[in-house]
Amino acid sequence: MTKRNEDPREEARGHLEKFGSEILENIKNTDPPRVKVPSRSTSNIVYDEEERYYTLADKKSTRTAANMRQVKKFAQTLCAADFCKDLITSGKTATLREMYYTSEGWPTGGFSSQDRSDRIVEDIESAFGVKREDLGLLPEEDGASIFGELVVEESGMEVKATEAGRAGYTIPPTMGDVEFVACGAERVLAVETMGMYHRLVQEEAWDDYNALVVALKGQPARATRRFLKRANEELGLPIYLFTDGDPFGFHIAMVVISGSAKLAYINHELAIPDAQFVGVTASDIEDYELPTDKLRDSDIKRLKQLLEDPRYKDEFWQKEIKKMLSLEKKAEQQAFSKYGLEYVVEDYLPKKLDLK
Amino acid sequence: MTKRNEDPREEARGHLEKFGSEILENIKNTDPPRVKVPSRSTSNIVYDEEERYYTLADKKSTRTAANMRQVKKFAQTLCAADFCKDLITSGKTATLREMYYTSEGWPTGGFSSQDRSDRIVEDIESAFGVKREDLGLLPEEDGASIFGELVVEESGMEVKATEAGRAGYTIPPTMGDVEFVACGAERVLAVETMGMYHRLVQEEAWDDYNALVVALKGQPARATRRFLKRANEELGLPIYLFTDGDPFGFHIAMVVISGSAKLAYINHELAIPDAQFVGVTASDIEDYELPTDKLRDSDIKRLKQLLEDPRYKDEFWQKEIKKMLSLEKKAEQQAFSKYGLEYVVEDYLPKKLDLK
Amino acid sequence: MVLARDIFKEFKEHSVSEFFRKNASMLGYTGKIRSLTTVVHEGVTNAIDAAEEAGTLPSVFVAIRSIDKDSNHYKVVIEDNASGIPDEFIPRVFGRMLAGTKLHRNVQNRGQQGIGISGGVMFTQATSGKPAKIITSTGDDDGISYNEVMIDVNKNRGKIMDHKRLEGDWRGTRVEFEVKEVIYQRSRYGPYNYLRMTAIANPHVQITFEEPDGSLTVFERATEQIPDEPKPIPPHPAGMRADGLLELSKNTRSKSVGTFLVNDLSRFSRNKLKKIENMVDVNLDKDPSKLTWDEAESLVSAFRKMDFMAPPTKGLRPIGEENIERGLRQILHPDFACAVTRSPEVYHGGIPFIVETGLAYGGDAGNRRGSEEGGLEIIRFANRAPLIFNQGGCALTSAAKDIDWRRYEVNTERTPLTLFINIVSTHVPYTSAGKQSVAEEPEVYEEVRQAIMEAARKLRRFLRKKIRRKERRQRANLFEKYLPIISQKAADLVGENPPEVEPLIKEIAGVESDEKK
Amino acid sequence: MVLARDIFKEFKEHSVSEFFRKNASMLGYTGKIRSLTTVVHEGVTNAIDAAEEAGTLPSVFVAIRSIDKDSNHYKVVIEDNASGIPDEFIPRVFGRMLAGTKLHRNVQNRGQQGIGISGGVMFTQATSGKPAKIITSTGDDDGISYNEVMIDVNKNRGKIMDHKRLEGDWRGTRVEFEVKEVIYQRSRYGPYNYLRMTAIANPHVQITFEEPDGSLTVFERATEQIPDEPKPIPPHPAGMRADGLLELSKNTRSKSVGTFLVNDLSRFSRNKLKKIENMVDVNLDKDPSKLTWDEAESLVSAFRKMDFMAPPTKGLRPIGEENIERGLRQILHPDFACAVTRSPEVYHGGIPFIVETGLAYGGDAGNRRGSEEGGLEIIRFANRAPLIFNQGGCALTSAAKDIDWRRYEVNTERTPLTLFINIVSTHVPYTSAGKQSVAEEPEVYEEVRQAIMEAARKLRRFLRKKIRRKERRQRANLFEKYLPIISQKAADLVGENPPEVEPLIKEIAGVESDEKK
Repeated sequence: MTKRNEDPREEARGHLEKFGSEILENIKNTDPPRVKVPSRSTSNIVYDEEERYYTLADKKSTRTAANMRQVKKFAQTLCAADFCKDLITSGKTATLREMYYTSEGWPTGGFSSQDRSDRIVEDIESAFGVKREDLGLLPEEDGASIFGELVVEESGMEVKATEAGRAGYTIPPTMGDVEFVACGAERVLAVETMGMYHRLVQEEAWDDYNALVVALKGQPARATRRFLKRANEELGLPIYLFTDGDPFGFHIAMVVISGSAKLAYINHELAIPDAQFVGVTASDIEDYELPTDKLRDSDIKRLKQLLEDPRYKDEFWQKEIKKMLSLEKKAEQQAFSKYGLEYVVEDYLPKKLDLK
Repeated sequence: MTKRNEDPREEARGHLEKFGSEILENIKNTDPPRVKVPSRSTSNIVYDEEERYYTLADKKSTRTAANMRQVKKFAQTLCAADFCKDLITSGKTATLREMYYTSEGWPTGGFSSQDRSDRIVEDIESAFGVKREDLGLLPEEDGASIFGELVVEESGMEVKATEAGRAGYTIPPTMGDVEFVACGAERVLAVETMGMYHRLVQEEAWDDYNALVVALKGQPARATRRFLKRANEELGLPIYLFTDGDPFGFHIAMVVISGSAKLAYINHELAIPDAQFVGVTASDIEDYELPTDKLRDSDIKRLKQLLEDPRYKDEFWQKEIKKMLSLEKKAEQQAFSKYGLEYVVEDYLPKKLDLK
Repeated sequence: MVLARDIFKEFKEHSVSEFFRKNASMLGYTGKIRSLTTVVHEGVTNAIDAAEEAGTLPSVFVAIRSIDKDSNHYKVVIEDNASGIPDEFIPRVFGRMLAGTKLHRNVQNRGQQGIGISGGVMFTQATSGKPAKIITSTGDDDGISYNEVMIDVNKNRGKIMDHKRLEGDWRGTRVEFEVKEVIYQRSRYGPYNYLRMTAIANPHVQITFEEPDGSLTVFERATEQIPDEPKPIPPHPAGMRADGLLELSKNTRSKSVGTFLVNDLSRFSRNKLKKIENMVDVNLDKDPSKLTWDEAESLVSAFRKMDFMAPPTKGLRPIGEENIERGLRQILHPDFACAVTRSPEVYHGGIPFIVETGLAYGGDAGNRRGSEEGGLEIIRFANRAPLIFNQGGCALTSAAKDIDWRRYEVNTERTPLTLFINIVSTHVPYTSAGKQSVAEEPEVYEEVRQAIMEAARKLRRFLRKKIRRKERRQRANLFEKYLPIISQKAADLVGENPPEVEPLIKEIAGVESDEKK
Repeated sequence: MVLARDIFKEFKEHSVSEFFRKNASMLGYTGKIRSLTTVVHEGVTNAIDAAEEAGTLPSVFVAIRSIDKDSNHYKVVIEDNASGIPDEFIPRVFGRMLAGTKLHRNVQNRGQQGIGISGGVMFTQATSGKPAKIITSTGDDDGISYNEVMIDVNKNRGKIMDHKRLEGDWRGTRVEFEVKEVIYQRSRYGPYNYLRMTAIANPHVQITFEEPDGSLTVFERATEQIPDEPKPIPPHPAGMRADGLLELSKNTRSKSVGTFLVNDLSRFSRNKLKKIENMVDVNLDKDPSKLTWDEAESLVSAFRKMDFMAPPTKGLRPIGEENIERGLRQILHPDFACAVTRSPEVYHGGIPFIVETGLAYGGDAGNRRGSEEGGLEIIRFANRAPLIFNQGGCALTSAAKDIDWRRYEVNTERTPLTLFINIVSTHVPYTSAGKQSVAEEPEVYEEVRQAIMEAARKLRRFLRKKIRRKERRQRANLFEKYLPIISQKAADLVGENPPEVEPLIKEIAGVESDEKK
């Protein structure tokens, strides 16, 4: 069990204080306060072939309080920084939505929409290289459910993932505060749907496979992605991703693997380039004669985009995407129920995971 | 702690077997097999003023295997009944989606869409007065998260809701199999959003209020509604509902209180007529000068519908809905953050819950 | 300050030809594709009308020959088998506008305004500088008359540039227009589609068409029956206006206003005369030519308070339900065709009209353009002549679009359906002299709607019957398939062996219980 | 079988009046509101043209008086202060179609086809049975001439029903039309809006308008300057067609083809003559009247290979940028007005035209109908005469709609903006004789687009300047408000007291760093 380095929240507070003192310095010197923020525009997002995920290139923009169009936003950025510092100091957290409402009481006045306050948070994250979770800002939604031989500690309380009820242990938004205590599993099997999760729990696949079963619940929350990343890095577990056989399923898996363009500034904390896709493929559709749905126009358009996407450049993806386009069909992971409820657990997955 | 009566799954199996033997009788007598199903059409859904929830009236339609347009569906109904019987016998569960895919292997062939297989399940539920959960059919989604002094037993395992992690204990889809073991709380406070749930957990309101805090996560799942119903009946706890101040929030609360028209055939297992609404009202918007959004056209339309709805006939709702229409504004439960993150916990809710 | 006498030195009068030469687009000469179709239209319209007037079954030959492809230079030939034209009328028929055998009579004809064919001559000389060639013979012993005709625009007169007599025994007329600034295309707007539509609406006409690439298409006639000759119809009292009545009264042969009303108006019986006597303060015995405006106005307002029979049909020449169906079947080979010919109605000014509709389903029917699979095609006609352009502003189109087609089991995007609409009238209310679009007179719009719905109801019966036939076949199969499953699964539920199900199948497949919810 | 001689017994010729009587909608007499506006339009157009021809500043009086409201019966009076009309011309001016002082000349006038005012007379007699009253005086000693005129439709001739001489000393013409089957409304399509638009486009005209309820509106003139009299313009070689050239060559006084080209065409210099000599195989010394079609064609195709100067403006009479602005300001009281008069261009057939546009922003400008707050109003003119109907099919409208207005800071749904468009030409390419909509000639469409964009750019400069002024005011406030907050919060972050921020405010509010991302 690798131990994590110093408290990320204290580190974040250091960044905020340094930001404050630089600005005080500016003001005292009658220099316009300024801050450099890496550009998050499309042109500055690049796919890093070596790291195998999206990352930001070097373009930075300078925000300055001397610019009429920026001065209000600059003041709001400082208010937000101070709000976060208070959260860290008091050991509390808030949702982005709560911060948006809290801003109504700021001397700058509130934001016209939550989009804008969210963007200020992204500015702070990317300017200082800190995650919003470490600033005390949390998403509303919980992370995934986990079932399997894992013990964690959070807020001084030990939780066993096999003893939190049939629905499993739920990853809290405050994933940064969770410590791994013990782990008896050898791998992580993350599945797209709750239906498949319950099937695997019910059939005791977590035990058979010696795996932590994780329900991604569609596109996974940031807390879930942090969990998978840390399970991979700190526990050294290989990650397997079992999704539907459709462009959305591919995308869910690929965001876990290579990160999204939108979060390029934080992908080094999220992407797991070695995670493995074991979802439904076009070949599976053929080989297992699965029940399918017809591809919609939007699916076809999406698949054609994926063909051009650098993350899908390898032979496997190119072949499977082209085959799906020529089949004009997609299939869900639950489609294996055609052969009985247990089939997916007893036959399909063991083959994919090389357990058979 | 009231003990529940006999195993509902065994009861359900009895209904299915009786159904089978009646049909065999018909066939042996060269009578067309038939079954009576209460009509779920709008005209047969009535608001029961005495029970204070929606229920089905007496209209029933007879499905017969002698009707060309019904014979296939009739055969599918029997396949589904047999599928459920097998689930009960083997102690397993399946999602509706899994049943839909499994039907591909039935002698009748599969359904053209999941809607249709779902409707067959509703037929069986309402014909025999059994819940789908007791037939072994589960929704995909988990129920709400719970935090507070509650101990339950499921699958022979005891779970404490304060020791399942910060995200709390998650109600499993198989709520029917959960037994209440111990409860130290005096009330249930169910809130609409995860954000508010985490706020209440963080501020330790569950302790201050002596309450089980439940996150409804929007329109609550059936498992959540069963949990609330059973907490009310078996544990004798009063239920308080804290939602956003908008037509959707009102609707969330009212579905818990009086049931929905769509599930009229099963509302006696779900509706909690004594549950109490403590959500954001139009008066709150005025009294607390809350940050608001403008009502959309769809909100206005919806509010006008509510005015005519029998569930909203009492003075409180009529006054608040009319006031909201005249303000032309709505507000979220997190809007209290305008006065600081703790305000809702320390000031607003204690007043509403008569704790102050 | 300029004085009147100086200004009016410039006062001049002008010819109608000059007017239309400057405003050729008003006659449909606008755009390279449309101009060519307009030339063909004017020629073919004249040809068919002429043959019918002459009492012969029309056979029309149309050729479009490329003279110089690069410069969009074509020769258009249209030949009929009608009565021919006496020499002395040639300059007037082809070289003079607002002249013809039709304009003054209250008779339904394809052509109507005496402008069309002279317009073709004018377009010819304006684009190629060439005269039109008119070869005609009345079939008597004089042989064949060859003429080259141009229009003297300033005088609105035809000029014979060349005249010869040729040997030969033939009756008919052949016109040759050498035109430039046009393009031949086989599109919806081109001559091919124009002739195809003409063939549908005129099943008694045979059209032979030679395209510039030399290919020959023959649209065969579907009936040997020449439509009855149209008769002039007196105007109908409903909707008549004072000035129209006065105009008539000036030209009547009747001696008294009373007899004038009875003789010169449709559906004006002696009985009505008695009624109107008590309604108006007009001396019905007076000389009709002495009728005053006020008297005419009071007569007309009395008409509006009375009920009249619908106008007589004898002057109108509908295609008839049977012939519309024949035309649709001959050209589109559909699975189903039906037609409706409505009773005559009157629109503003006492002008009678009849609406006819037809529907063809399956086969070559429907909107076949591009990659689309089917969908509703609307083909419009006025007095059997195709309306191809200005579809958007036309009352026939808007009436068709306003129908809720789903009520008739039709999906306008997919169902392979051609809707035929023909309006028949002594005076079709065109929106412009281009004659491509019918004005939205309320009475016309409503009749078209009714006629379409009547045809659509017939189609619906067919489509529903088709569905029912299919159902009966499936019925027996259904019970044979599903009752054994019911038996098996019920047995599984109980844990028994399934009982014999054959007797039940026999029972049920014989007497289906049609119990409803 | 029917023989030719029997058929052609019926052959008849018809008058143009008869044609338009049957097709009154082609002249704009369609619908009760539009018919009334058409009558006013024809009268006012004639009145202004007449005053200008006579060299006087036009003052026009228009009255619409209700005679019997229930039966939609009105009297329309239009009076001008022009030269008056000599008696002998009265039947021809008011009673004959295709007659006038204008049609034969290549001159820009509001009226153009010599049909309009006679159409008014025809509509009068067709709806009320009354003659039109024409009161006119040429200002000489003979006093005033009072006439009642009707049209003999069959002959296309005016008939004087009554004639008197009245005492008086006055010059001008007053026409009175008693019409029925019309409705007076103050809508976009009614006479009020028509006259308002006329006043905008003719700032030198004073219009006094009496409505049926007796209320009087005076649209005052905004300039005392009479537009220069238009001159006939010879056709321009670019886009000329062979038939047009031949037509000209028949009527020239020049003795050789060479001098004919130089004298009778615009912008055809001696220099060009030398050039064309080497390009064509035509004897330029020959008598122009002997020019053949083939020679004309080769000359025309040579023209197309040469460059010519834009056509001369002397025949065209644009309103001019200054006067358009005056008109817009006088009637709409906007915050901003601008105008563009483009250089002349030529469209198909060598016909010169000029496009003018104007924009008025704020004040009474913009689409004010109904409950809408603003938005783009398009007002169209041809030779200064308002185009009110058929907005949809008009090239001016479509050019305006195809502009990406957002590029010019305009929200077409909200910005209070009136777009004025005037096309000036010796021959406006109308889509129909109703003269309400301009055909989509590519050259015209493109010019209109350019002219609108040019005006829109001026508007954009104004709007941006307006925005900038507002910004400067806000700028200082901004820094004064937010810099102290920045200072305070930075201090909070560090846990110090905030430093003095005034020096920084002074520094920044003086020299704004305009650093961009």
